[in-house]
Amino acid sequence: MIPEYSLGLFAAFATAAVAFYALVRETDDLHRLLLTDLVEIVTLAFIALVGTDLAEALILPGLVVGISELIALSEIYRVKEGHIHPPRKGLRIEVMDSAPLIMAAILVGYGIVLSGFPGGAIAGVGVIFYFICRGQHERFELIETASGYSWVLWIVAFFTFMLFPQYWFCAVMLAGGAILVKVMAKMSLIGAMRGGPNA
Amino acid sequence: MLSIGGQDLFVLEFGDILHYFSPYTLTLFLLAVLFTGLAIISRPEEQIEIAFGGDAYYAKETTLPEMRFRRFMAIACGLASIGAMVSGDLFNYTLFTSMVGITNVGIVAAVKNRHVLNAAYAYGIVAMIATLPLFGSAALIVATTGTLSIPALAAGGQAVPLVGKALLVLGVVGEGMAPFYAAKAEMFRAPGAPYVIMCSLSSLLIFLRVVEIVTTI
Amino acid sequence: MIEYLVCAAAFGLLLLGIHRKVIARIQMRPGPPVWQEILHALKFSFKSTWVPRTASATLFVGIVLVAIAIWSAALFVVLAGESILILIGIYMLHKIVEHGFGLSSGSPYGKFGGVRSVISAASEIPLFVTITAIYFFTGSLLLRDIVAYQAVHGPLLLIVPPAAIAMYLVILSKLPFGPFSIVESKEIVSGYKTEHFGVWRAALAVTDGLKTFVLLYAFVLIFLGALPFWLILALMTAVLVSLSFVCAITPVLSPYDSVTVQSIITGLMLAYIGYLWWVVP
Amino acid sequence: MAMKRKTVEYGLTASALIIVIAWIALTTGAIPLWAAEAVFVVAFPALVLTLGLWWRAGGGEEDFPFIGY
Repeated sequence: MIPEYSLGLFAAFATAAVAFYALVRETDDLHRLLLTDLVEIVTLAFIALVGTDLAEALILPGLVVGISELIALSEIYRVKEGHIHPPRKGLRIEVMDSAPLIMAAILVGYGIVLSGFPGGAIAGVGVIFYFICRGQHERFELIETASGYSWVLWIVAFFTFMLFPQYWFCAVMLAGGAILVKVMAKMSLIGAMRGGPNA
Repeated sequence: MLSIGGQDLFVLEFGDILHYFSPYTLTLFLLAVLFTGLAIISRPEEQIEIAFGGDAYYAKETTLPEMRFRRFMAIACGLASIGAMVSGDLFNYTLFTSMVGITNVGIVAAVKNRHVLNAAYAYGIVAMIATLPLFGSAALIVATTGTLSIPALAAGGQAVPLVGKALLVLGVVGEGMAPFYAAKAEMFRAPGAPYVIMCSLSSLLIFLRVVEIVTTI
Repeated sequence: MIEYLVCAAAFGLLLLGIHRKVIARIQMRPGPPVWQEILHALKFSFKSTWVPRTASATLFVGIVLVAIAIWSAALFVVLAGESILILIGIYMLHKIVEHGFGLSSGSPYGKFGGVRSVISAASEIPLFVTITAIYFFTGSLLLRDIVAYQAVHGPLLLIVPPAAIAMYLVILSKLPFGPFSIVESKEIVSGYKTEHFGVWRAALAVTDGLKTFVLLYAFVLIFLGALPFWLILALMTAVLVSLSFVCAITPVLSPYDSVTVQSIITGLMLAYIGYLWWVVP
Repeated sequence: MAMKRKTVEYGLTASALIIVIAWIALTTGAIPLWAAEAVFVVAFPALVLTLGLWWRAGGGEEDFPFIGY
């Protein structure tokens, strides 16, 4: 156990060193922003190395913090560089016109089977893919409402754990489902972030 | 528990999440509450700027939507600092600290001034990078000792690795203190004193708290 | 207890008056009478007072209350022999207060004072080095424990002289007319104090008095231990006079140089801590 | 900004009363030391400010007593 952990730690530190070296070398603002993501992922690797149930609980806030910082900084970059007009439609790939629905459905379905945090991430990727291909009319209010309700359910599950431990199975399922919807909603917002009137 | 900040006054246990007040953390907590209150009830000032090379001067106005957004961010920053002051859990502390980093950027992000935005961006990059040592230290400590509770770490015989402590301080410095010299002085030029003051206050408070944490565990 | 507050503020103002007198005599000027700062406080409290139109009124007034409150609290912390961490927390909070004073008015001079006080954060790090060095020996940061330790082992001034120098420099950087007093140097009028006139300035004078008293009192207690009260007051005056000599013969550094010098001092102190960590088991 | 004399008077009276009450309570042992200190920390700044504002508000055209040496 210990040697494996040390090995992982060594790899993580080495990756961090690479990331920091890249950041020191890079001078372009946008590229530095992209490189910080490299650092964020190493951070998650550090937490994942703990390798217990606790690690999963700790990764979620770590990831949320990372994503929110990334979004906030991209917004600042956009404003400070004066990019206030939404970009023109960029990617033109055939599969994005023909297959988004089935790809998204497969990913969301698989995510629901997994449930919990990784399930949410996979389902979220499906929704992102769908929005990237089709998302002309994103319905932000709906996504935000779903996300809010799922958060409430998550909190309810927490209180169930504390106050009525005998219903733990119900609480686990509730928390798993809620976190699935929550992570999915948050990730799908990234897919929809392309400026425009809603941004 | 006799901690470095004086005799414990009050311990709030919520499941395994623990908050405790020593005279030291209580002082910091009250200051965070006080300045958050000031940020809520004060209106921004009109900063007077002198046009270079002449006698002309003009007042910078803060628009209402900008003020609302920045006040919200300042309150969020205050709440994050309050959380960081009373948390008895190392990971919660690091989480609150990183939240302080984000909200500090947010407080000045609505200012439409290129210098301020540049400074905020530079600071944001540093704050983002600093999450690596910050969360890394918490993960390292939980992996080697098996607990994140500060009182347990203080009482128990587990040896907290020195590198964990060093990374924690480095992370907090990155989130709050280090950008003082690089970017924050520029950020402080932004009008809206009640909100801008939360930037420096929150950095200061998390730094004061990490000194207590590192010497205690 | 309220009498302690009033006496401490008055004695602190007297010390500041002595400070001015000593500086003046070294520079071969007659100088103001030693009670000049007390008179100043009273004089300002009789002046007509209002809030500037551009100011953020709540913060403008609130920060004055906060300034007096934190240093009153600091006095009580020192008197009660509580943790010196609290004292240091309050000392660092004073930077926020200066910042609030400067920025709340909207005046450019105040703003520069506030920004300078933020960049002079380098002056606070030696303070942490001080407490770390003390902690190595006493094993506690409660002031009463430190005093008790000195009753047994002799004054800390002889045990950890570099720590005493570090705290001495920290006090120096908060005194007026010192080499590190960039926050109120004259090219930005009065720095963060510029727009606080009348009663606000009188309250600021009370704060300055309390601050001077608390810092010097804590210095004597931490490094020399428990002594008769009259002797403590005499030693405080002696420390202040030595500080005045430093202030009288050094120019105010430019902000950049001030921060550089303070950073160098911090580096030296960190090296000293590393040395202590190596030597002390 | 003109402070109303009444407001200042109320503030002064309130802060002075609070301090006196806390002081008496402390000397008679009704409240512990830390509670009295907390009261002083809150009330003393208010006392200083309102005192200054009050005697200025009370002044008419008479000379200022502390100007000059």
